[in-house]
Amino acid sequence: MKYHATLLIELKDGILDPQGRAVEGVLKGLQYRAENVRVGRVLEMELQAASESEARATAHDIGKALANPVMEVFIVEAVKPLA
Amino acid sequence: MKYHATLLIELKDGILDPQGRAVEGVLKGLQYRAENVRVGRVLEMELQAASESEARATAHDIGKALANPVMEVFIVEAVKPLA
Amino acid sequence: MKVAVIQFPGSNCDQDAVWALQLVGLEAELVWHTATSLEGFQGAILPGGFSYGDYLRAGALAKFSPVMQAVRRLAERGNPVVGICNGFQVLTEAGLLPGALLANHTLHFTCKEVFVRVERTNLPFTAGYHQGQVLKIPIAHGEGRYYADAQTLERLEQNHQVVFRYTPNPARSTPASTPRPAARRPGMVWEDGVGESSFNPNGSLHDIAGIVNEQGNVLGMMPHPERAVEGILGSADGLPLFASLKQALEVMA
Amino acid sequence: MEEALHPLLKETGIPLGEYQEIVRLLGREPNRLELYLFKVMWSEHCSYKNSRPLLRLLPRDGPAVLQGPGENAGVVDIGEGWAVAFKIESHNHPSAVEPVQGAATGVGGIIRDIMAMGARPIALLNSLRFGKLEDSPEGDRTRYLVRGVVEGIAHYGNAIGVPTVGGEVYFHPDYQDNPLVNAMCVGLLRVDELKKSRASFSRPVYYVGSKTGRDGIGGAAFASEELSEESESKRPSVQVGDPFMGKLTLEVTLGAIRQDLVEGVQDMGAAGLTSSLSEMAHKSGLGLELNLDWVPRRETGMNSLELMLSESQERMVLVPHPGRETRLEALAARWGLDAVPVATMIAEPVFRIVSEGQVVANVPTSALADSPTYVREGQENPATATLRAMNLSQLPVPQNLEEVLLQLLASPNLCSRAPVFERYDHQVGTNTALIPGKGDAAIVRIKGTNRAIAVKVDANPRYSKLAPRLGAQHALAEAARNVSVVGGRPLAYTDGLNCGNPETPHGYFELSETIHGLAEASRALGLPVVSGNVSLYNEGPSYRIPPTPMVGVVGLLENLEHRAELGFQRAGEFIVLIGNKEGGFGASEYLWVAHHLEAGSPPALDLAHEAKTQAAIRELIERGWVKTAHDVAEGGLAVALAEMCLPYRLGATIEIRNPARPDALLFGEAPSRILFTIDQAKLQMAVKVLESFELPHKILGQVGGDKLTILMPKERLEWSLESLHAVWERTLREVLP
Ligand SMILES: Nc1ncnc2c1ncn2[C@@H]1O[C@H](COP(=O)(O)OP(=O)(O)O)[C@@H](O)[C@H]1O
Ligand SMILES: [Mg+2]
Repeated sequence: MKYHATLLIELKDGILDPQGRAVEGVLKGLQYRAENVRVGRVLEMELQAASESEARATAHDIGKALANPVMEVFIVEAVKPLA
Repeated sequence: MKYHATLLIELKDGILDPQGRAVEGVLKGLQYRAENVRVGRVLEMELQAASESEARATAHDIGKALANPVMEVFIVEAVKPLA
Repeated sequence: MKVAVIQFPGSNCDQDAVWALQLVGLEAELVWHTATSLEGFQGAILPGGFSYGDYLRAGALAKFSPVMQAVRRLAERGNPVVGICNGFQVLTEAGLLPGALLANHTLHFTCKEVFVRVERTNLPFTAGYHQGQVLKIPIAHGEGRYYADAQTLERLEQNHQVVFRYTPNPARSTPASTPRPAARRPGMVWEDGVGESSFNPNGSLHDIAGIVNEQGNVLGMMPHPERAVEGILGSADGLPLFASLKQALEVMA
Repeated sequence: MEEALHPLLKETGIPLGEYQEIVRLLGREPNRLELYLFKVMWSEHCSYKNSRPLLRLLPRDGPAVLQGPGENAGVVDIGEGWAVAFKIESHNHPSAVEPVQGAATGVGGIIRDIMAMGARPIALLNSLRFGKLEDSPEGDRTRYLVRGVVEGIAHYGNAIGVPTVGGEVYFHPDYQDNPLVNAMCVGLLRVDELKKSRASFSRPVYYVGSKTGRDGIGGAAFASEELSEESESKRPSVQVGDPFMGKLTLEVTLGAIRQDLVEGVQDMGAAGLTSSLSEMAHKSGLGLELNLDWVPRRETGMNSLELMLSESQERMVLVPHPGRETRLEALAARWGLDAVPVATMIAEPVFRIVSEGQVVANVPTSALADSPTYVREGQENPATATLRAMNLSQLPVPQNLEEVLLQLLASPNLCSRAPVFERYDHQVGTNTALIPGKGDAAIVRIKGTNRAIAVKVDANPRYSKLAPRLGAQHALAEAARNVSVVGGRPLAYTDGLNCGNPETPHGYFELSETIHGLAEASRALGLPVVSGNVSLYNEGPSYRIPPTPMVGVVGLLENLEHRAELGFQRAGEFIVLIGNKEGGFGASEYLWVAHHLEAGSPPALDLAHEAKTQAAIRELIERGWVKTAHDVAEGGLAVALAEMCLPYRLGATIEIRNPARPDALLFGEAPSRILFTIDQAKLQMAVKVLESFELPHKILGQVGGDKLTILMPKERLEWSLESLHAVWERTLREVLP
């Protein structure tokens, strides 16, 4: 089976996120009331796995491999079977 | 009310994603069966709004303002009231 | 005595490192990232560049290269290992050095001369300098903001693991520039003179430009000493680093 | 019949006359794919159909020239077995649509041209033109473009590891709707490793690098069209640059050449497979059969047309020597790249495309290569002539001349470029002996020798706007002068000709005048052109860019020790001016900044005198007497002096005793003027050299202190270096913080 997985990798709370600040500045300039903007990365991928739970475990391992624990956290946002 | 919004900004289909390709190559080297890896940006933010639907509309407008229409698409991934 | 210059796909300062090593009379050889052994090498340099395009995060993908196991073993044996710029990023990603290098607070790549102070000279890399010496060395990076949590930073300072710190241009201490506060707050940056940005070019905590591991044999630094080895390049202040390395290797041999 | 044709002609935009010519060449009607092959190959970008007859006017031979125009880049001998390959390339329209990727792929493209010659790229330059910077919606758009373009250039050049050592950037309202982004690359090669786009009979043709996707479909045709509403809808085809893949492709290509695995090399640039393969076959005097089934693809369901028109980046064509195919494949595999034979060289001189066992196109290679050419009637825009004729002698002299210098230094065209070049890695390779901001040209040394090259690209839009022919002469003269003042002997040049629509009389006039002017300057200065680029149709219903000939000159320093930079270095040295003290106001930056006028004629240029001036400064540098030299360009003498004070924050005191208008002395522009400094002990000898060249010259003052002081008959002007630096640094720093 093939699964579609979405992984988010974000900076830990408390770590200065200059990109988030820059985006926030832009949004404020456009009169949006947006606060605490944080910018991270999203990875979308297709995984070959026997079951949804296996796909989820693989996505978790990949997140662990790709995120840097010093300053980042990752979340397996979604794992869905592909039609 | 305050809402937490998550926005995904990703490359349009068919637009070359060099990051995704490099990540995919490394994942394959690590024996993960991952394909079609695409790397995008995720924005997390807090929005001031009267209702969830207003917050969602604002998130939508922000996605429109921040995504580069030449190359990117955006998705309002989630909008949730903040405790 | 041979030094390995590790070549990742996307490394682009590999030849420059070889050139600098050869200038001080060291034998240098490029080693492809798929190598599994560094047998026959007494030291290693992880050069600057954009390994794997710096995609995802600088150094994030290179840490998976097979050669990194061999680099780790070399380091564990006490042999000197230097990571310059992208090499520093790879060393932190691989856990051979503490902390991490984040996007510059300016959010863009910067290439220019900076000044760093030598904080420690009893190392195989810095024996040729004197304590407090200010070096003029170029930087060229987009992700050089050194970050570590508070305990790690404190440990680094206590163990004297900070080797190089960004410092103001000594020639520009005109009367007009304000004296700097003595107490430094982590992450703080100061304005340096008229119309110039701060002397800390990337927002590094504690103005950190380079650190060593506890054992003192693995050095990581963002500035490029190999770009400051000849007068025609604007500075030769990086040359003693390579000369020190040579001396240390001779003693080890 | 005519009816059935109509939709295809409309779809491709091919004029009926050209269609009839295609039918004549083929002896039959083309199919849709074939018609598209003609469309891209006969576009201005690939065929130079409007410019080719004019370009023949440019001198192209010289003692150092190893390869003139016609190959992927020109090649010039620099001695000791070394040569340099260089070329400039435009990416204007893609950069207007998507500045980051447009600029990035422009850099990637010119790098591949250089490596196709067998050269390792050692230096990049760029020449940029943008519109207004003032606070306004237009200014916002300009800032967006500047940031994007600079980011794109940095992104690609920094990552692939080629230093960006120089360039220029100008702001002028006429570029508001049509920014210009030209990139130049210089590569180094051994003379005996020079490669060409050639292949011999029956050789397999390898495709190396990135897979093919639907990137930039129709790009080459797109680049030759005026920007319109319609180009908005073409946006999805934007090409994305991948410098990482570029670096791998570079190492495989150069590795294959060093190991002598290949007989021919060609990059895949504009019009991708179509132009690279058909041109290689044509130049080889052979034909080629391409099997599309073998082309590596990134996306599913791509049809033949899409494959043939794709402009996916980071692709090369390599032709292995017999028996070395597997070594080539192994080399590519080591770097993780695709390397597959996609075509075979055949005897019949046709470009034949096969897909799924069917011949889908079969066209004589000569038909694709030999597009029709057009010679048109040009006519000057009368408004330009009126502006040029304006009498400027009655301009009021400004009250506060000190303030005028500050305004000039803050002008977007004269202020510090550091905010731009600091974002480029200008030192990777450890050969940059004169980095941006330190000299009028960059110097890149050749390791293992005492030699170095000096390189600079230049063009003045005001001069060219008001007098295209004279402006082009100035562009070549100034680029060469910049190379000479650092100690380089100009060898040859590359030119990026950016002009309006050649199908309009004004556009054609400007193109034609520009090329005539370049040709005249080439002959007078003894400089051949070895490569170049033409970007036409930089014009829309309501605008036309000024003709912009971006001239990139490469010069040689035989002894790197003898070079000069522009900053004052030693207090006490004497400051000498070669040339006249007084300059003119026509087309000057001063006229624009202080009087808000763009009019008059650019200063007259005596090319023989210019050549002598350059020879003289080179001689002074080569003798080791002069270490500081700077040409006096936009903004005149005062701006040039201020620029010399800033690099090392060392001031000067100058005396100008002359009855002319003070603003003409301070800010007037004139060519063939150079400032240099010299030690007292060498001063008399230097003066003798200048006398032997019969050049006007004057000792103006001395270096020293932390102020710039200019003493004039009626005024004493003084500026602190801090105040000069502050205004000079600010303008672009606000755009690129
Ligand atoms: N777009 C650019 N990219 C890189 N370097 C640039 C760019 N624009 C200007 N420079 C560098 O900045 C310095 C000053 O540029 P400029 O004012 O155009 O020089 P000049 O007055 O001699 O034409 C030079 O070293 C030049 O190479
Ligand atoms: Mg100039």
